[in-house]
Amino acid sequence: MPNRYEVRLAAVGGQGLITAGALLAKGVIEKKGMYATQSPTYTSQVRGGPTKVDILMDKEEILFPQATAIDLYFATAQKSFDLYYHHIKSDAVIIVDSDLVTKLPPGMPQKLYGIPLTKETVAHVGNIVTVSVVALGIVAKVSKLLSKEELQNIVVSSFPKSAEELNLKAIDLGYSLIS
Amino acid sequence: MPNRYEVRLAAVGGQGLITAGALLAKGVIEKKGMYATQSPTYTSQVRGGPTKVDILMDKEEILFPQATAIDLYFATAQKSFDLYYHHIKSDAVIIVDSDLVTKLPPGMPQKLYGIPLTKETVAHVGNIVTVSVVALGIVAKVSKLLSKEELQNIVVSSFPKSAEELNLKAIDLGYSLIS
Amino acid sequence: MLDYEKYLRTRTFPLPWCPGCGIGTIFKATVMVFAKLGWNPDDLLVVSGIGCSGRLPTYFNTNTLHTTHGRALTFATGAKLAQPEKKVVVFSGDGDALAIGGNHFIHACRRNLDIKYIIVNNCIYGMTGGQVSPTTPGGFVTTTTPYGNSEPHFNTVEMAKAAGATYVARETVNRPRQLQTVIENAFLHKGFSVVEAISNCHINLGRRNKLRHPIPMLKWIEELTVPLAKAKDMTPEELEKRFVVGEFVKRDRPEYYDIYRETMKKAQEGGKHAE
Amino acid sequence: MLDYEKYLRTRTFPLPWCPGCGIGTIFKATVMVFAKLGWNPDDLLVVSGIGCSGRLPTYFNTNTLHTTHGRALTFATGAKLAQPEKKVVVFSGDGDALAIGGNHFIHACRRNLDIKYIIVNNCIYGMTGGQVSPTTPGGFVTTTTPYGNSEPHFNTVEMAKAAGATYVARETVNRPRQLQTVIENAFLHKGFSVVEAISNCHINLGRRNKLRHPIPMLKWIEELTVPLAKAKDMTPEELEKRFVVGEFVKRDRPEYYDIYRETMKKAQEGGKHAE
Amino acid sequence: MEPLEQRTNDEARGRRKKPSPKSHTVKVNESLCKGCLKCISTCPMGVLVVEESSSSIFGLVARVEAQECCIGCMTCELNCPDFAVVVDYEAREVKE
Amino acid sequence: MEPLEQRTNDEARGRRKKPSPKSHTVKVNESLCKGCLKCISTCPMGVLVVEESSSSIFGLVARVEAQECCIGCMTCELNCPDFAVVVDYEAREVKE
Amino acid sequence: MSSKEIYSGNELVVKGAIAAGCRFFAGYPITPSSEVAEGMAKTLPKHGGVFVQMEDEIASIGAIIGASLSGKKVLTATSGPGFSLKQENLGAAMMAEVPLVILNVMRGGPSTGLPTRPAQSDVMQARWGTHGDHPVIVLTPAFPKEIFLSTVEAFNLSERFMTPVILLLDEVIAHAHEPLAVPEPTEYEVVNRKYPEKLDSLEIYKREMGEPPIRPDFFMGLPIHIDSLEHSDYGTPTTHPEVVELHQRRRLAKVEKYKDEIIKVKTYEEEDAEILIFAYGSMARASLDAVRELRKMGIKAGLFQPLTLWPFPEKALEKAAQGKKKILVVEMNWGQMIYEVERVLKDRNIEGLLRMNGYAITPVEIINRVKELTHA
Amino acid sequence: MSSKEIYSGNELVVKGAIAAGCRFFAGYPITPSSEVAEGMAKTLPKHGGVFVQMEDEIASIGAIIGASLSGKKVLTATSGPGFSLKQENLGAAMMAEVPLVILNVMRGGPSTGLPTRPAQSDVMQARWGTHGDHPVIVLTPAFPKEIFLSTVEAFNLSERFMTPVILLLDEVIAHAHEPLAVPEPTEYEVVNRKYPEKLDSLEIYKREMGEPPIRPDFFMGLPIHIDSLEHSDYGTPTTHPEVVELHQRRRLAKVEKYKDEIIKVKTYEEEDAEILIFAYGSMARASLDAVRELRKMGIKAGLFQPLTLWPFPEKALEKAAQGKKKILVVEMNWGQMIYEVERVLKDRNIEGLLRMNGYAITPVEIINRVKELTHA
Ligand SMILES: Cc1ncc(C[n+]2csc(CCOP(=O)(O)OP(=O)(O)O)c2C)c(N)n1
Ligand SMILES: Cc1ncc(C[n+]2csc(CCOP(=O)(O)OP(=O)(O)O)c2C)c(N)n1
Ligand code: SF4
Ligand code: SF4
Ligand code: SF4
Ligand code: SF4
Ligand code: SF4
Ligand code: SF4
Ligand SMILES: [Mg+2]
Ligand SMILES: [Mg+2]
Repeated sequence: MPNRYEVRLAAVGGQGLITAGALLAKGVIEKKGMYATQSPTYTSQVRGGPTKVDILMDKEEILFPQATAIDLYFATAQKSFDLYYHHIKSDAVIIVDSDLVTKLPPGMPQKLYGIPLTKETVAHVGNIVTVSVVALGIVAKVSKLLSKEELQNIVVSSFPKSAEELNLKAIDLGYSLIS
Repeated sequence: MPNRYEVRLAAVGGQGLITAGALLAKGVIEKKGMYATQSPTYTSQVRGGPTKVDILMDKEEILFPQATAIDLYFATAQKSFDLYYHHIKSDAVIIVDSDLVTKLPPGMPQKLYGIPLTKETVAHVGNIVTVSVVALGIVAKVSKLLSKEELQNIVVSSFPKSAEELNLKAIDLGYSLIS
Repeated sequence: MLDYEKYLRTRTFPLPWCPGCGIGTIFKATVMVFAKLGWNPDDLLVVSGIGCSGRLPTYFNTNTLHTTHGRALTFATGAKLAQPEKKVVVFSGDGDALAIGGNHFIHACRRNLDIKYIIVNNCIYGMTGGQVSPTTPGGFVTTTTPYGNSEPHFNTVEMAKAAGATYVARETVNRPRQLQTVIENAFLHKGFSVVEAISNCHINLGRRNKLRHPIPMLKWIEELTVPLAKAKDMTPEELEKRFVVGEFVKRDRPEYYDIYRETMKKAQEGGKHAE
Repeated sequence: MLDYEKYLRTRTFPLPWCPGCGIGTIFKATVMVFAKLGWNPDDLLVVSGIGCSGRLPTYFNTNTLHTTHGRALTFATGAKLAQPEKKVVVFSGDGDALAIGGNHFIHACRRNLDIKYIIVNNCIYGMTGGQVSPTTPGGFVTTTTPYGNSEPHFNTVEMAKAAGATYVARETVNRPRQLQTVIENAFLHKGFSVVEAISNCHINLGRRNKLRHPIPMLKWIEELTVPLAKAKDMTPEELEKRFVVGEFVKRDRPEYYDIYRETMKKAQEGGKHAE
Repeated sequence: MEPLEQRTNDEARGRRKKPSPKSHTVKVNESLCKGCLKCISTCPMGVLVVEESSSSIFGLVARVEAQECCIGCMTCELNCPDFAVVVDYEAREVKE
Repeated sequence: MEPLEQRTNDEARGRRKKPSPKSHTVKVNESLCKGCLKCISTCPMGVLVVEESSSSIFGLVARVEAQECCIGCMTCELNCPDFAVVVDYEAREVKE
Repeated sequence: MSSKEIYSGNELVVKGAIAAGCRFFAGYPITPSSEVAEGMAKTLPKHGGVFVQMEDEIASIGAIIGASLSGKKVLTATSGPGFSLKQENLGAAMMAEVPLVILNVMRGGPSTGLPTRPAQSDVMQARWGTHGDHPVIVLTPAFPKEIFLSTVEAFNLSERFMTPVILLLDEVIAHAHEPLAVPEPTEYEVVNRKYPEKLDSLEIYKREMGEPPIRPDFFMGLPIHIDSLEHSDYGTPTTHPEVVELHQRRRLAKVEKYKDEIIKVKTYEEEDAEILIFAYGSMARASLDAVRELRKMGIKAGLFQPLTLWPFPEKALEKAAQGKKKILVVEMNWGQMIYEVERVLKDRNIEGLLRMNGYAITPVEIINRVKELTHA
Repeated sequence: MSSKEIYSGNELVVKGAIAAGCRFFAGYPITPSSEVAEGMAKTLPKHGGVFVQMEDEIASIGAIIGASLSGKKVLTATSGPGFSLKQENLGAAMMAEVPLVILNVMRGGPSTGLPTRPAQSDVMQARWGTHGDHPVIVLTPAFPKEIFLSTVEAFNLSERFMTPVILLLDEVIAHAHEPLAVPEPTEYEVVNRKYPEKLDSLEIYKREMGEPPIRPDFFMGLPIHIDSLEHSDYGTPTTHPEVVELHQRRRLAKVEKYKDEIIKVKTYEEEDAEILIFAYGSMARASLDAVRELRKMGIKAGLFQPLTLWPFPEKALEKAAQGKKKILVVEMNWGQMIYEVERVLKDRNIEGLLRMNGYAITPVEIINRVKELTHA
């Protein structure tokens, strides 16, 4: 687990993504005793606009609460990818929904994972609403910020019981989508 | 005619007085080629409040357009007299309506003329509205700023023909009230 | 001590208005209603905006608040919500209530918080020297309608009604007894209550329109006054330029703080709220 | 080129609103009326305040002006008085028109200047994330009424009428044809004309109230819709929570600039003015 | 006095009838009276008139000229905007 | 697809009657369509359905499934808030 | 030269506005500025212009922005309380780059304060009153002729720089009635906003750094978009950081770049002065009176009078202050411009004669203060 | 100590207000402050307090003034456009000496500007936005705990000095969600306004120079008068110059006299610094981050963070700046507090890193600028 780790999740109109960001922050605070901040972009409330959430995690208190050196960039829409592709470290990991983000900057230095996330979610979890939980699974696995158990615990304890099964499925899917 | 002469007319609710002040200023500008400024106090529009108008006259351009060394102070109400009794030169002339301004500061250095102005006006001109024209007559005579003919000319040319007779009577009265 | 004297802040007398100004009559009518109802002066708050009528609170021996132009109702709303058991009376001129303060007026009507609103309608901006107001009659010369007023004017009663006030009446300073009655009824009504009191500003409206003394100006008002019962038989055109007087609205609708009490109850009982 | 395309600023497309938002439907209805009337785009000015509905002007290929929150009508008044031969159309949300902009609304009604005012009433503050508005229905959860809304609400039509508007209609986005008709009638009427267009904000009103998709939310609106003719037989209580649709007011009253023209004539003919 | 004041006084005097059966006291507080004529013109019994007074800042005050005609109707008091006229003061005095 | 979308499609298909006597063209501009279902749910002839589309940013678009049933009533176009569906484009084209 | 007539300062603003081509006034009455509205109500209809009394001050500035965008030269007039209310829309005009002139006749504050009394307490508000970073031009004339000419100049600057210009009077000069031969049209220039030569580009804000937009008004043949949101060259909303930065900076630079042309100051008896008085509006007049008296007494006093208050005449003041033993700032407030004088003149010996009690500071008081400071 | 939870800055204002005893909120939604209204809407009814959404910002501040005078501790929250609209009534509260707290979460301006983007462009407006001479207290916290404590402090100061206190956040810290163990009541003091011992004097404004009034609220047993006009000891209108002067000066002196007790600053790595950064709000956090990095690089940088922006911490800044080679002012605007720093520090070597383009200035940019300045 690194001293400092910055994650950006970007999507379009994504309430779910902001929740995912909050869960990640909560997770590392509660499970790892780290300091974490989470800043959703504040675009106008009109749905369909690009949205992002930055989650900063550090062993020390975080002084400046905005992402400036992102270790993991996760984007599920082209528009959002383009708009928020900045402050990404050159050795960062970039994960995109490969059906939705197709145009990438030429000579992009970062390591890229293209995953047909939406398609996979619909196919294997069935409910598109869980996309962001799948994404959380992927992020947790890639970043090693939380163990699968820790993530399961945080997610399950944050949603109504009725969603538990679906969410666990989604986490499983997330873990399985990346190797 | 002095280089600089400052006059203050004070009354209660006096639209007439402000007009009188304007006429005096107009008079010395037109008849004597002097510079003159005229600043009515700006109290709230509620009638019955004390009002004053300061007329400053100078052979040169007047720099500061407010009275600071008044040569002639004319007051027709106690309330107004009290409120505006400041910036009066110690060798100034003070003229009051002796029925209405009865309490004077102890040891007042200035030369005082007490005239039962309202009473005299009602008695001799008949119309209380002309009080301010009577006052103009008194001021002109005391200050020697305008000759009687000049004053008559200015007053007559500023009001409708129908008021001419009354106004001339009022000027005569003013001139007669002071010796 | 006279029956109504305890509601007067005599230290601040004499009153500041021009001789014969109707505002004094409205002031007295209000004081007399206080006396009749016997309310404790310290349980009362009298609020106003800016204008000749805005000077009213200074002379009441109650809690009094002279606010900014057009905003009296907003201060009053805060005070009443903070101390819902106290009585709050607000005075505004026609400019204060219906020009700059129009929005607060309609929202106060909508909320129906238990505030009493007395609009001193002298059909002019008195304090600032006689500019046209949203209630100045057609044809009148004012300092900002030097060629005669042709601004359409508001009907305060209709507006109050449409916006939701639950008590609405109109009277004139020529009828101090009836004025007292509607003020008393407004005070006893629960909910936002509006009394439009037609008043004379002979100085800044009358003076430029051949009504420069209170007596002819009051006569002019009297001639235009039509009691509600009579008005029923007249056409809208005939009524357009009249002062129809009487009680126009008296209805029940939940009072705002009563509603808020319910909200507090829900919250305190652990009612769910949105995320 | 499509019949209405010349009124679209296609460069700025796609439209910014959430999928299924009624604002787009109102936009389209307006554009179609422009096309039907064949007005020259440059003779048109479209003005708005701030809010989701405030974003409308950007997409019209006419002169367009996005002002400050609640103040659209004031800018429009200046523009129309400056260029009285041009057409001025104003859009406001319910918050923009009836909360912060309420005063300008009633004064625009009073003046009766020939401006067309379309109020996009989605019963919520859409843009800022779903706070209660003066038209939010009772019981609805909003971010500032987390325990359920119990604010009394305005009746826009009644207010416009009382304040003096000379054309007043209400329609819903469920009825785009009828909406076009009233917009067209408003555009052809001379004087201040108000169209209240009931719209769906499933995102910021619906989402918290089990209407999170346009289809159920539109159904909800449809169920509450009552044509004026039918409403005549219903009690005020029955109507309290309904959207009564139709044309409510259509009357003649001198238009403001026509009046002003007279004033100029008087002044230029050397008419006397007050001192 | 201006014609308006004259006329108002004349009309007031013209309204006077026989003295009232019950006696009432009407008092004008000269330091508050602004001579606006409202009480004079509204008193149904013509009890009051206006007169000049150089001690009043407005030059005019109301004067009770026919107290005996007063019927105690309070019209003058209700109409006076300046709390300058009071009817039957003593009778109405209340304890604190 | 969510149950709501499913149901809306089903209902649309259920509304379909025999082909229209006059032929009309309905076109959906996929780059503008947000898949809101409004056209689908209001078309009296059930001409349109919604389908998933990963190229649309909202994941859903309207598709013309039964053009032959279209009666050219314009309801879909009038209801579409995003100018994404147009009826009889060519016929309506106007010269500048 | 026309013959002298007596005018109040407020009346001269009306004269100046009409001379500058103002044909639209929207306002709301307030003491001590109401005579400007009243004068416009009388005058504008004669010139085919529009006078409208709006429901409040917010509506008034809204209306003049709308009218300006529709091709008129526009004015509104107010005092402190109204000026506070106009702040939001004043910012909108700065953002959208709309020429307009707003007169504030300053009275005693804060709040309703002293409605009929003079003050100079809104000079910092004129600079900073609206939120966000914004360009500001503020003029403060003192003598009758200056009032007329500064009014014309206010319109000229607003048209040239496509931005609101604030004209500040104080109640003393607004209400003093003084004789003036109103300048003939040959004595001043009238500037009109520039239009593009061809109506072919919608990029109405595309200009170099520090240049105001050159764009058509509404209804000129090119349907444009104007916005209170931050916008691109097209005037349509943007949040793109480079574009935002460009226009933010361009708007501020408009005034900064041309400040030498904007700034007007007058100096009196300044060259050999040992004590330099900094004063504006009626206090410049009181101070000049004092300077003349002091000179008679042999005290070397001089006056620095900014006719432009913002942008602040830094260079001119620095130059004038060189070698002076003392600087005395005279203001009818409790200390406002003195901060700026301190900032610019740094360690210099700066004193204030600062007061707002409803009465103007008089020449005698200034003389006494100067004597005190010079130990004369 | 309570356990850590995640709160946004806006949420901490709600927490702080409730902790300070605030029981009345009136507001009008506006990005990026709306969560404060929403939080109060949820919380206040539970505490028997009143939440009311008013028709606009003017009404909101009117309502809280009315409620404060009726005995409540009150809050309103807004952003630039709303803050501009509140200026007139803000002055009324200063004039009548009414305690209240007003939060402005700063966003990009001017005008509607960049509603969702951070800025620090209202800091001068907070000082000078309303007309007339007026006392001002403005707090600018930066870290979560500071936000909570400054909110409590804002109420305390407003109650102690009977005057509005302005709390400025910027969008960055208002929306950053961070863990905090909310301080226990033992960790902060709660100050309540003083009441007279006996309700026997109507001279509610009769106090010594620099002292706030000690008066009853409405309905406490002594019917008092409160006025937006300038007033005498009784609170009733006056234009008497001595009385006017007395109260004008007394109100300004309230803050001036006690400024050492009001002003709070923090300094970091300042003692041996060669370059001192002046920054507040989120920029203090970016700067501290930069300072820590710079120190690692061997560059002696330090930070001066004013928690109180107004009254300006002159003395503390002078002291901290002593011996520093350079001062760098970092602000998310195009130059505001830097003027005040220049005024206070006079000829010192002052530089600015000033920008408002919708994106916060980052630690890296600060580091680069410092390196440039120190030629490192
Ligand atoms: C914000 C603001 N705008 C304008 C004014 C100036 N002003 C004071 S009173 C008034 C209107 C007076 O008319 P009205 O409300 O009818 O009261 P009246 O004097 O007639 O009783 C105005 C415009 C002010 N004090 N504050
Ligand atoms: C002076 C001011 N106050 C508040 C805001 C914040 N604000 C923006 S839009 C809005 C209300 C939106 O509601 P509505 O007018 O109904 O429009 P909608 O978004 O619902 O179409 C508010 C309060 C603002 N921009 N300016
Ligand atoms: S100006 Fe008019 S309203 Fe004001 S006090 Fe005088 S008469 Fe009354
Ligand atoms: S938030 Fe509501 S009003 Fe705004 S675009 Fe979305 S659905 Fe429409
Ligand atoms: S009480 Fe009646 S009768 Fe007696 S003086 Fe007064 S008005 Fe006249
Ligand atoms: S009504 Fe009152 S003020 Fe007027 S004349 Fe009679 S007593 Fe005097
Ligand atoms: S035109 Fe009518 S029938 Fe044809 S697709 Fe559209 S709605 Fe359906
Ligand atoms: S109405 Fe328009 S946006 Fe909605 S699904 Fe149909 S075509 Fe697409
Ligand atoms: Mg009035
Ligand atoms: Mg809305």
